[in-house]
Amino acid sequence: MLVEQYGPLKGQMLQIMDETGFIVQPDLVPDLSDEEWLELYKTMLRTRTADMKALQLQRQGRMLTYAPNTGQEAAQVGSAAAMEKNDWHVPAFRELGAWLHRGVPLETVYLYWYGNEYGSKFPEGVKNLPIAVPIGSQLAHGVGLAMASNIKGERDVTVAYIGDGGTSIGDFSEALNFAGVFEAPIVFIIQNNQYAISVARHKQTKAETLVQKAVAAGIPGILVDGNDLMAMYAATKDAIDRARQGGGPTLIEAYTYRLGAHTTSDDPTKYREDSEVEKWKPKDPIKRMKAYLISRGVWSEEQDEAFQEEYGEYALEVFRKVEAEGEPKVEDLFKYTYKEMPAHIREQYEEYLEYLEGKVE
Amino acid sequence: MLVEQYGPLKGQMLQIMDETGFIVQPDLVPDLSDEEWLELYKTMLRTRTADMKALQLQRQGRMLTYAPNTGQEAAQVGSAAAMEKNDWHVPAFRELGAWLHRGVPLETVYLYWYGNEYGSKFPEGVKNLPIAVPIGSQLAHGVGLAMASNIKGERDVTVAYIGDGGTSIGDFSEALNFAGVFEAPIVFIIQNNQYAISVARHKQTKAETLVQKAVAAGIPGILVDGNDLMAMYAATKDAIDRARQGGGPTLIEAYTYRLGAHTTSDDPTKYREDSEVEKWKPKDPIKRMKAYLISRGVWSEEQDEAFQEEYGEYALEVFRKVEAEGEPKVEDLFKYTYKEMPAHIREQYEEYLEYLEGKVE
Amino acid sequence: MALMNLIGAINHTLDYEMGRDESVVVFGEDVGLEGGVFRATVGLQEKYGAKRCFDTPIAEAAIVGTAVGMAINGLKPVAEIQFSGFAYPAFNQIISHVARMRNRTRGQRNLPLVIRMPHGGGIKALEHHSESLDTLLGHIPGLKVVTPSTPYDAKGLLLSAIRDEDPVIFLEPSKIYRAFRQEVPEDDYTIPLGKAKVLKQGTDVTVVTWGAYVHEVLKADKILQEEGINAEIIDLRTISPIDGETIIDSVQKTGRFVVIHEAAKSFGPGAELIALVNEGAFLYLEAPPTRLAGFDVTIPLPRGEHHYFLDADRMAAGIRKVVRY
Amino acid sequence: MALMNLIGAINHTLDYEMGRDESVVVFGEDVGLEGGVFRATVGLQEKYGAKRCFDTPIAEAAIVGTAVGMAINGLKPVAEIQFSGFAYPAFNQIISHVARMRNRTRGQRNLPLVIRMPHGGGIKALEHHSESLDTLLGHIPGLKVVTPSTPYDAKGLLLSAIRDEDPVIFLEPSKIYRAFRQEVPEDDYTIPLGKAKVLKQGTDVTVVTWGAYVHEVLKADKILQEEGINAEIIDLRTISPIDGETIIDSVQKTGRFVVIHEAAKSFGPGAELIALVNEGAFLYLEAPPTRLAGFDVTIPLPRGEHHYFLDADRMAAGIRKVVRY
Ligand SMILES: Cc1ncc(C[n+]2csc(CCOP(=O)(O)OP(=O)(O)O)c2C)c(N)n1
Ligand SMILES: Cc1ncc(C[n+]2csc(CCOP(=O)(O)OP(=O)(O)O)c2C)c(N)n1
Ligand SMILES: [Mg+2]
Ligand SMILES: [Mg+2]
Repeated sequence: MLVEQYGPLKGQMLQIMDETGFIVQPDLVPDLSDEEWLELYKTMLRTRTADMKALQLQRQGRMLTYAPNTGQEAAQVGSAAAMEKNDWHVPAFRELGAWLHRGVPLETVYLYWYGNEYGSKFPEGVKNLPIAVPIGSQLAHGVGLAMASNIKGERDVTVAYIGDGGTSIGDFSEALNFAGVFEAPIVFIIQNNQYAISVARHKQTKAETLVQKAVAAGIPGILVDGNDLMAMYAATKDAIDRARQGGGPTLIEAYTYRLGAHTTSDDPTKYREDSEVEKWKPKDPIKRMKAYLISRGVWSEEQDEAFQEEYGEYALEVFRKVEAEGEPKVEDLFKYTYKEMPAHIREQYEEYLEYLEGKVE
Repeated sequence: MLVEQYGPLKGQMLQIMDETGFIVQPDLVPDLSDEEWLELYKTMLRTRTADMKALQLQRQGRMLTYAPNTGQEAAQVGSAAAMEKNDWHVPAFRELGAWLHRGVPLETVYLYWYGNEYGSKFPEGVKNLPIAVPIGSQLAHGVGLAMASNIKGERDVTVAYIGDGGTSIGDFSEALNFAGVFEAPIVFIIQNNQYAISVARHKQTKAETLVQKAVAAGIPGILVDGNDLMAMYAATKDAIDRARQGGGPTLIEAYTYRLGAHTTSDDPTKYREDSEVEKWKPKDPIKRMKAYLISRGVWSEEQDEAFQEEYGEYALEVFRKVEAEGEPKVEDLFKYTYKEMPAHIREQYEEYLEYLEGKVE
Repeated sequence: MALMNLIGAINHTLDYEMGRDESVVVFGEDVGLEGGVFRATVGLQEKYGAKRCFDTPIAEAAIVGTAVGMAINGLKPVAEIQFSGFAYPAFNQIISHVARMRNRTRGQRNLPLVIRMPHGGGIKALEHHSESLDTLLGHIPGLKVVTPSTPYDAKGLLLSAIRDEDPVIFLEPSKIYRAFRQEVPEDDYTIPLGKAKVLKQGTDVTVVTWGAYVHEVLKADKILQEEGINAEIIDLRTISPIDGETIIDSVQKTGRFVVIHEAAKSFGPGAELIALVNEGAFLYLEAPPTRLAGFDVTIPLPRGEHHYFLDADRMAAGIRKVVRY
Repeated sequence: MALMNLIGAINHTLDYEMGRDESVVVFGEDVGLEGGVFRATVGLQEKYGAKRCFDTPIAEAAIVGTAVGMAINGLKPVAEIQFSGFAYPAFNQIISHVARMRNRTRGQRNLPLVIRMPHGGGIKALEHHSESLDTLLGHIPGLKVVTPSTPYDAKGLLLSAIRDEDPVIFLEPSKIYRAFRQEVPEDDYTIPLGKAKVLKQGTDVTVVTWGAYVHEVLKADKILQEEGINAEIIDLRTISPIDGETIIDSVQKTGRFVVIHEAAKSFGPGAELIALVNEGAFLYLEAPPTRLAGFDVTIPLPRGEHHYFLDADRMAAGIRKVVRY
């Protein structure tokens, strides 16, 4: 068990591949083929590309506020890849890589950031919860999903995400504590990207690591290089396996960095030095995985560029579709508050339709 | 510093005096005279006596719901005794010993449990907050008091209490985390009396100790025999001193036992074995302190009985006064919602007075 | 049929539905081993095991938050909040998620869950134990808010609530948990959510109330009847969505309207009913629609609470004024 | 005098009062180094130091809870909640403590604190960024709830709020943070809390609104004026306690009443105003007092929000109906 060596208080961070793409812990490399790693890498690259496209579209005024993922692709894809299809995925709001891996269509993701509720409705069989905007509030949902799996005697595991800033809110501690008490089959992933909007990690808590917060709930935890796809996969897999075997919850701190802005509404130069960002750039999870795959002879710079270009075009096409179809119908506003539309909402709906008709005339 | 030896993860519990009143760690005995210890013991005895009286009165239907303190007197008096008069005291709701030590009149306490708001107004200069019924909500107030002391450059320290059950609610973690981040001069005391109403300590959290929850906030903590007056005094004093010198917050787990019911509304035989209670009876904090003081020649069984009898009579007298004067005036209902009574409340007040007058006629 | 008081009816109903539907799970603080501080869940853990009826740590947000997750994952959670005054820590979950998950996911994630809580005051309890959340919850689109006033209604409404596909907040008037017994059928029956009940037909004034006050209003009615005043009395039963039709029909008939509730007057539930009456029966009104409600102050501690809560006399006086207007 | 927009006026006012009164402290998420996500606190940390203007961890309950403690210990905290939709985690602190500490302690512990938050919608923001808390907060005895509609008012009301001995919730209509500039005096002036402002005298109908809608209503008024309808327009300014007198006086004059607000209609703030109008001007009413309000649904995401929020046309249509009744 990895937690024995990289547990909350061991002062060790799990890394399998270093910044250059070199395998530093060969015995810990998960048992995936080169093709499988390549597939995961491609999802990371799709994530990065879709991100860039979204930012571009946002600058053109076509997309609304958008929260970019640049730098966090390994934390997202690595953890999601360790899940089975039937496991439950509970995002915070910055998990594009995980969504794409889990089969959430890019169109749905774009629709969300375009400002349409259909962006939170997923294809049949995609066991993902929607984005939870109120920080920390999603973790209890994850614990509830996991408790239900236990109660029903099912073997599904839940993986739930939160940011470094999110570890300060009470919901975080309550969820971990419930998970511990009820031995819920859940893995909590902290994407510690070092910032909560403008607030640096060290101002969120005096705790030296975020993973040590597991101690409060009496559950295991592990600190992981969040920019290392292999380490993220290995740690999450380890935790998921344990959970599936009845071993209860685990907290994972994915130590990573938000290379971009918090969202398109903010300007990080107001609160952090460029030099800090520069220091993190060489740790880019995509860079190192690419180097590894090239060294394995299954990928090349040319393929990489072509892939990005192709996916970028695809993303643009997807967005055009969203633009064309993303305006909600009037009835969408009223239809989903309750299973059956109650009289007072029906009245408001009809009155409004009448008003709209009157306007047209 | 005691935390070095009894810190959150040391697996050690600070005890200075054992169950028989024998000093097991002579070098740690705080520097108080026999007379001073006796005075603190008397406050413990007052607490116990006032408690018994309240229970008796409650059974007679004269007092309303009451939350007894039996068994927790050392945790309360020992911690409060380490405070300076000018320090801030923030209770949960079961801190009678601390209130009496701090100069809250018994009459005020009885008035509270009698069901009158004046039971939360303290004499000038008693820097205590009122009882906070919503579990955990008081800790942030304590942190705010302490932050204000820092901001104003004052040297007051805050001591704030919570129960074992209270450590599960988000407010607990948020408060500890804030205290850590802002290096607030505050000492958090968990009165771990092993139960939250019917829920046993081990069902609140999977954490082995409650003090280990300090790790989540990156603050020091110490596990203390809560039935040992000397240990409670020593640990709290140590923490207060550190806080006063700018060393920030400390979490103390006072390991104790609720010998009585949760409140007069509940029946503990429904959820715990008598045998468990019997096991704890010999650890009674009053018993051991009495043995110690008798061994020091400053107290006797006879004095003890006489003291209890006398204070019991006093308590009864106090309660009679509460009964005689404890009904609120009609204007009390309306006067305190805002500094100035707004028009709509004045109207409601006057209308009600009119109604009352009409009824009398 | 069996004689039951309100808390007994709730216990029986939970038992009944847990027996019928194994996806129903019951949890909250002290609900397992102890069977609840009011004994609403007594015996359920013994009968159905600790997997389906269990104690939780003290953390209302997590209680409601995990209920959301369980509901999404195929269960029908019935969570207890120990007192309505302790629902506030769960307000973020209730407002931001319980009420919105269905709309947010365009109907994909339904939340068939119930949150039960003792509600209202008059029980000489500590601070925060006498709260009325009618407005705070009634204002939130996506919630159904229900409150029974009798053991019979408690069973019928609670069964409807548990079987409803929308989230339901079930407010139990703690004051009348043990006030009286009533024959309650032991078999299956439901009372539809969203329908008020006309308890007594009348011609002079429409009086709407709910929860524990129903019984006080019925007493007030006796006083008024002796004076020849014939009130129509309606138990709202569902606070949200309100059954506007029943109320408006009644006011169109009586021309006068009084709403009586425990919650503070300003921005209280009575305001909504008055607005509805204005919208639906304006031309019928012969006197100003009137609220008899809590003062706009924090509910007093026990020794002052009799000033705050209305008794039959004060209710009668208020209704009389409207009739004599 | 200087030209300021609303957010600028708030920044100026905080600066002004921090300069004048060293017990004023300002804190919240991102308010320190960054100066707030809307830049309300920009420059304050630089000027007054990190002891008096600081960033907090993400924990709204603790933000409000520590404000309570600071207020008791001699400071005047001005806490920022980043968006009103994130106030829910702090509801327990707001309702159980902020609103009650004074009453609980029979006046011993006053809480001279302010909780500021961007409020309302129409800014094409994410979910939970467009909430209206008028009713939820207005219903709580012990709170004062204030909302400015212009830069000038923002300064006058915020200074009153900070200097008030009672806790004040200060709701800032984010939609108009930068909508327009206005001359704002740089010296000291206050606008009393609890007083509504008649923006325009009129004879045909009384229209009450507040916050961002004020400007939309003024536009609607232009449309109506062209049709010969002369509305009296009132900016409520303080949501609680309501200035009933000003409103009732107006309705006694005009005989007609419309309240317009962003919040959902049912149990919304408009209901309270209609109830007040019934209580104080029943015999003057020539048409049913009417609400133009949010639908009883969760506020839609950006692409649907124009259906939810009323524009001047829809407001004019609603007012017209009441005048023509
Ligand atoms: C309860 C709550 N408070 C405040 C916010 C506003 N907010 C949105 S994102 C954010 C920072 C989150 O930081 P972190 O958890 O580190 O996640 P990251 O953005 O870095 O992914 C804040 C404060 C919110 N969404 N919810
Ligand atoms: C937020 C909240 N939830 C529930 C309650 C009801 N309640 C009162 S005391 C109590 C148990 C508290 O246990 P603990 O913290 O161990 O303190 P103790 O009673 O043992 O002193 C509970 C659940 C409450 N007061 N506040
Ligand atoms: Mg972050
Ligand atoms: Mg306890």
